[in-house]
Amino acid sequence: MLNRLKLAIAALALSASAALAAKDTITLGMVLEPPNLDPTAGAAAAIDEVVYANIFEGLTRFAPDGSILPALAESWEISDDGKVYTFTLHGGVKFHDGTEMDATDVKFSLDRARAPDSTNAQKALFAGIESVEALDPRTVRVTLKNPDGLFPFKMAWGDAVIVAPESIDKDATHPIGTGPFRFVKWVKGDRVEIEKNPDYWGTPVKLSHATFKFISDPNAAFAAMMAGDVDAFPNFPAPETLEQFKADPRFRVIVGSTEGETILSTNNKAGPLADIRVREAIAHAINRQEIIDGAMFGYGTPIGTHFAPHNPAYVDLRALSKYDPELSKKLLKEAGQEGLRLRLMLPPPTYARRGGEIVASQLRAVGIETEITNLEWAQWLEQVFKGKDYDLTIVSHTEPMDIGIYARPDYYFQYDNPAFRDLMDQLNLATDPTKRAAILGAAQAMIARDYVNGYLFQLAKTGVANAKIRGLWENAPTQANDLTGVYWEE
Amino acid sequence: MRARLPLQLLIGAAIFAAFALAALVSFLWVPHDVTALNIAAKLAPPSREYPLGTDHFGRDMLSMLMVGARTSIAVAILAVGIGMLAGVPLGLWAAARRGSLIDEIIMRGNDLVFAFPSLVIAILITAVFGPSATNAIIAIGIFNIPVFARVSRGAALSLWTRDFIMAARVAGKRAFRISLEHILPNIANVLIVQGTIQFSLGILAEAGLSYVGLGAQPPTPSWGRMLAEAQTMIYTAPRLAILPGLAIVLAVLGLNLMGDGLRDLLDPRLRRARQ
Amino acid sequence: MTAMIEARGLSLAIHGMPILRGVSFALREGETFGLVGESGSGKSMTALSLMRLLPEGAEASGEILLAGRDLMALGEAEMCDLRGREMAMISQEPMTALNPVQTIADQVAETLIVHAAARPREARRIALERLARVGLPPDAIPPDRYPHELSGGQRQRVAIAMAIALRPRLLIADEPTTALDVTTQAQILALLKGLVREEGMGLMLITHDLAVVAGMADRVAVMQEGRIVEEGDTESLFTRMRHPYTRALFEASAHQPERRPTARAEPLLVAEDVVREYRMPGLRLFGPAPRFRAVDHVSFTIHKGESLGLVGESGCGKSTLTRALLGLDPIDGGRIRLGGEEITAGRHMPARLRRRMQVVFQDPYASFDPRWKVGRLVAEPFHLLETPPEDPAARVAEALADVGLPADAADRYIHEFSGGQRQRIAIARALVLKPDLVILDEAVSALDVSIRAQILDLLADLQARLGLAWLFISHDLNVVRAITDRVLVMQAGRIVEEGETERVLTAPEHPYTQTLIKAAPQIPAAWRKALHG
Amino acid sequence: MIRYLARRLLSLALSLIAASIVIFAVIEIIPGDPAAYMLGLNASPEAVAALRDQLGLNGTAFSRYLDWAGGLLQGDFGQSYTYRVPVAELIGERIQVSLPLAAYALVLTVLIAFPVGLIAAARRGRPADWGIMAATQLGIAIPNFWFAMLLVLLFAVKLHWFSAGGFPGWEGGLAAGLKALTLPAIALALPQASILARVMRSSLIDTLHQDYIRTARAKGLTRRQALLRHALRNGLIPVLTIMGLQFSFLLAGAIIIENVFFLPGLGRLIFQAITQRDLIVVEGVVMLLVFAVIVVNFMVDIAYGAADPRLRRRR
Repeated sequence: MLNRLKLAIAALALSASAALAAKDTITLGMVLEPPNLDPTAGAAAAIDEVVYANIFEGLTRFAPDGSILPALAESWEISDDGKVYTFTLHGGVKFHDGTEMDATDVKFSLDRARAPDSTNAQKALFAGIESVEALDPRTVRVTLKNPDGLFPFKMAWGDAVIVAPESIDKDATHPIGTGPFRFVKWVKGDRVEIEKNPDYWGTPVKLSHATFKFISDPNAAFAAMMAGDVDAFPNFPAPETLEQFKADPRFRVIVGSTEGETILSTNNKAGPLADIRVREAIAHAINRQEIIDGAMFGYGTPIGTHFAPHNPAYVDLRALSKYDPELSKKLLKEAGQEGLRLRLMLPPPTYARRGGEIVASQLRAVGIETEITNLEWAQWLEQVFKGKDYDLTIVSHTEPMDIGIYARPDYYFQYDNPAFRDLMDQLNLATDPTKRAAILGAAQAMIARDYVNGYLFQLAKTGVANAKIRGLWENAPTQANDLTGVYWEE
Repeated sequence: MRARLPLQLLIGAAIFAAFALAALVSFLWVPHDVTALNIAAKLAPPSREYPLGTDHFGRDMLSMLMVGARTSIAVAILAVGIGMLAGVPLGLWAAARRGSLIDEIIMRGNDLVFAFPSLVIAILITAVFGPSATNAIIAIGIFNIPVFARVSRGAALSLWTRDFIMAARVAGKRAFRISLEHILPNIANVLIVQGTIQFSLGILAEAGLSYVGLGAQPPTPSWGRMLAEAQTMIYTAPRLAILPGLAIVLAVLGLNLMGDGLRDLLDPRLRRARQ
Repeated sequence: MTAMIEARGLSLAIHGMPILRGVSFALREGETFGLVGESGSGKSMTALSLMRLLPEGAEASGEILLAGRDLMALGEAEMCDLRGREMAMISQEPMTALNPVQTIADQVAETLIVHAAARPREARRIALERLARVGLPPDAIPPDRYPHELSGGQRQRVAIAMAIALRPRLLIADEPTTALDVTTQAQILALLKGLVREEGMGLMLITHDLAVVAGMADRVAVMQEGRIVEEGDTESLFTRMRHPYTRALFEASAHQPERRPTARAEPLLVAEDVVREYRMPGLRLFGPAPRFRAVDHVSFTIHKGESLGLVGESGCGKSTLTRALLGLDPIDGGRIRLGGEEITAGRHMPARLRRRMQVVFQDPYASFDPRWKVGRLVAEPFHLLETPPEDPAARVAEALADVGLPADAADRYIHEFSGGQRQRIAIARALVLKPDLVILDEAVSALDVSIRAQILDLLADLQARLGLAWLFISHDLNVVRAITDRVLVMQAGRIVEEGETERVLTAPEHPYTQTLIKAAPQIPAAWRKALHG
Repeated sequence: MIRYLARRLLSLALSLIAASIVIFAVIEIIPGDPAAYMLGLNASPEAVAALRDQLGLNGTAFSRYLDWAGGLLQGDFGQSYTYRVPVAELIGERIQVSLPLAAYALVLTVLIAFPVGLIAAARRGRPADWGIMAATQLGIAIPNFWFAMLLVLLFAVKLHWFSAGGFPGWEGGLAAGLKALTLPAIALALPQASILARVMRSSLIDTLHQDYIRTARAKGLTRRQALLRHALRNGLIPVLTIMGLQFSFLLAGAIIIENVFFLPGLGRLIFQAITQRDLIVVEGVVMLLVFAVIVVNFMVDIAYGAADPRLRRRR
């Protein structure tokens, strides 16, 4: 019996000592597992949430507040006509497999992304590039077709990270980047592990090892957080439990904003919905605050147009579509559309499934019957996004500064307004901030007055983390879990 | 042993009757309209107005459970219907032509369907053809067919060797008429017992499918979906998760007790002992 | 001699239903005590009461003294110690009495092991010796065989070996040979007789067959409805038979209905070289699987109005032949013609041909659909008529009357009738279309002696009145003697002897028929004469 | 015996082929295009077309079936559309969770069901039997995902005895792996143990009514001895079939439990594959599950032969 006792004490001592040394490993919870780990060949947000700023780096990068910072490019000059960007790169930067990172890699990455057969999800970012020249190992000159003030912003996207020709084919399953963390292993369906990159060119990170754990079931996420299996859950899927975590000293709830404009997308070419009075009637039937309280338990800011409220150029147009059921009934009678029956397609996220039920009951109150169909992402993309075979749907557009989609008539809500396309062209040419803000304001007002969609709310970033963790992003200017600044406070 | 028999049947029948009644009543009258959301009154504790409180959308739990009973019972009973209508004739046909090619094909087909993981295929069907109550009925129904085919074939086979079947053949009747007039009535009690079991399994399967979001779609309430939605609020409002779970358990328990009671009531061994 | 086992005022009720009403008897060392009675008289329950292995809900009272010890007062543990060591039992159904998944040697050795009378190796040696003693020597029947590989007779021998493993003082044999063939029955009874003599055991033999008791028992008791109505040593009981029930029992078992010969020369059913084979589940992967010939070139003729008997032991092919005659199974050779028209298997047998031939089965409880009313059951053959009869109910009532049943029987369900009444309904069903030929497949074997006599009288009367012919299949020579004009003796698929019944049964020519007749137990002629004299 | 084995193997092969045809046909008619899903919301049509070609999604159905079926024979289940790794590798990873989980649950099922079934049969009609029957009724009625939820809340969230889910992998040692599978195994085992206990009880009760039990009692065996030495072995035969069915169900039926405990098992793999329209993975996993069921049935047949001598030589 004695030796068993000794063993027990030893074990206890061992585990205790580990806790004393400052904790430098972290387990992060994520809802969706990335299909692969190559951000330049897939659009799934989950890929960037693992690799952005951790494993891969671009010429520039997003700061936590959304502004653009230099990354692999130390600095850059813009020619007078705004068409030519000359980037000077940091010296002594190596890829995780030891190969040097220099101008040729930048040229390779940009040419590969803009090639005709490229499978890069955001090819539009590179459409403006005329040519890419590697003048010397540390300088790259990029010539644009016409001036584009947003180019550094575009190069900060996850899809524009710099990759090496030697390692590109294996990046999908064994990513090789220049970032402060190196890829360790990926147990499919369970977790991805990364560790500190000892010979990182920039400021060293405080964490030695990080694990991204994939938990899709909200209840499992809640249980994992409470049981301490997961240290932080940046995008926590169950807003209804946040009160619980706020009340518990072990945890901290981090609430911020995202680039996700959550809208009731309306098929502008689907029969009665082509009539603006019907779209306006729908807009007035919506009570935004009730949706935010019911679906997201209060997390989310109402919006009147397709623009992020925390963006300086935001114009508050909620009055145009204020909640007025009587007005919407009058408009429906005018348009001769009493007893309208519409199909409401809902993708998987909770904002859609729960929001959808609330919207359905609000529309029912003004006499519009809706038939709800829950779809998986694959089906939603096929039937709604590509097939445009829908009346209403609810989706959150989480790409930053994406008001430009209203200029594409083939886009799934089929809004075709030449005037709006002119505004977008002017915007591309403008580099002066005040001028850009004015154009953006006019654009926001146009789509609000045309009642193209029902603008609901800006998706909030609701994260939960262990109270002792510091450095996690509050807002989500882009889809990412930047661990570079994260550490345990002891 | 015999004294206990009616008790099991009575309790089971009573429990299940309560649910069936609730489902029927819900067609005519429901305390609160389940389609109208009332976010202001969400998560209200049980009160006179809301006997079982409200859910996270402010809907009355009692009404949700009543209408939910309608979905569960409808899906389960129609699935049993599919199983019986397709399975029993196959079983009888295989038994009538035992040992022949038909028997072999039907039995091999049965084994094949049994070999498929029923839950996985049900999820595939409902996910593929769009989640809805009808698709759930078809998905669950398909896997009832081999069960009834096998049960009816087994029961029929043991009857075919009996003398009164030979007497019927001597009276010039052929396999089809014999199956209809003699075999079917005599295996009816086995089918009833199996029916109640498949009925209860159907309720569990529907709950499972709705739990993963593939059963009846909103605004039709279903116990499985209520359970899934209430899960994350189990700490703040355990009532939301306990009630639907309890409803499922009681409905299935009632049916199984009824099944057991029926089996004892109709079991020939016991019946002869009672004569 | 002190009584080895004695019952005093033994009464028994199961779920309140009285079964035994004050049974008393005594059995001395080395004596064979016969307990005879019809089914339901309580004889098996008496045996189970002695062993105290009664079913649930049974309340027994009275005393059972085994060498002075009252078993009723003993606890379960003490009874377990007695069972198998002091007293043992063998039952009626050899096919299900043995554990199918244990070898016969293990099952016999278990009696010794359970009573810690020997260690396993020693127990096996004794078991082999006991098996040899009951006629299953290890070299002939390997001891590690399983029960399903043995015949009914051999299994009963294993059961006996198990019972006498510890040389008990009393062996209770409850209808030990009822399920066996006549020849096997004779061997088993001889074995039991030998054991009693050599091992000095007391034997309590329970049976419904007076002839078996006459040949075996030193003393006999006759039971009726839970009471012993008469008791005495065998010869005096048989020759005097004071109690009316004993006398009625004796009369019924020897009953000969008077019959007027109605056979006519005109042939009705002619079978020529009929052959029927079964495919055996062979072991060889390729090549034709070996075939078992159940009916081997059988030829015979049934004339109009004739009563033809077919006798043979189980497994001789009787029922296969019956199915072939009824056209239910195809035949592999030869031809069967009914009234000149050829019978072909199952499907394509024309209704007008099938109308001329019907059948009555052995088990009254299995030959009726429990969910049908009697009226509909009897009317089932109407399916063979092109046009349904104008007044079916009347035809059914007439058929029921023919067999002595009231017309209202038609509205009742079959489970409301006794075994005898059910056989009458079966006959009514067979006669409703007035067929020319009725095949009676062991039609009376399942009935008690008294009821059997009534049915035989009914059959004789019907044949006389309706002039129909029948083929009477049975394994019981007395029944065949009572009811048939001519008889065929069948062995292993072949007709070994044919001829006028009285001639065949008194002066058999074929050796197999001779052994058959010798094996059938008979009440000694002297006793029968003494009774009538 | 050889002829029987040959016939059984032939029917096994036929069933597999038939199963593969059925699976391929069912999945062929699925709407939803994996390529579109992979490229996401704002993907351009040419990119989607390029990817479709890359993944070999074009070509006639029949030719694709032949490639797939041909591949199966050499253990090549094809390439996963979403993960872009061989499906066999994915399955290899996931089976390390599903197989031990199914085995663990079956062991628990048997450990609970056998004694309980035995006691219920031995004391049939008496309070113990009554109590057990009521308990098993409840066991069958409780949906296992609800029970799993309650287990997590009690043992993981409140008592911290077990983790709320996830699977550390077997490198961390057998104990760690088993610990992670304990709660899911219990959740799976509860309904199965209740079913098996009831089957065990009714099979034993039927056997106790047989004549050879009375013969054993007449030989002097006590009630318990008769039950253990004779009834048990005969009663086990029908129980074997049910256990065979249960094992194959546990392998595939854990789909919801794996979600609740976020275990990287076959269930979750196929669930994700269905939602992501990763058709090749769906086909591979279903084929594997069907193969497992058929093999398990085959083994149960062989076990029959061992348990019941009557079936042995006659075939």
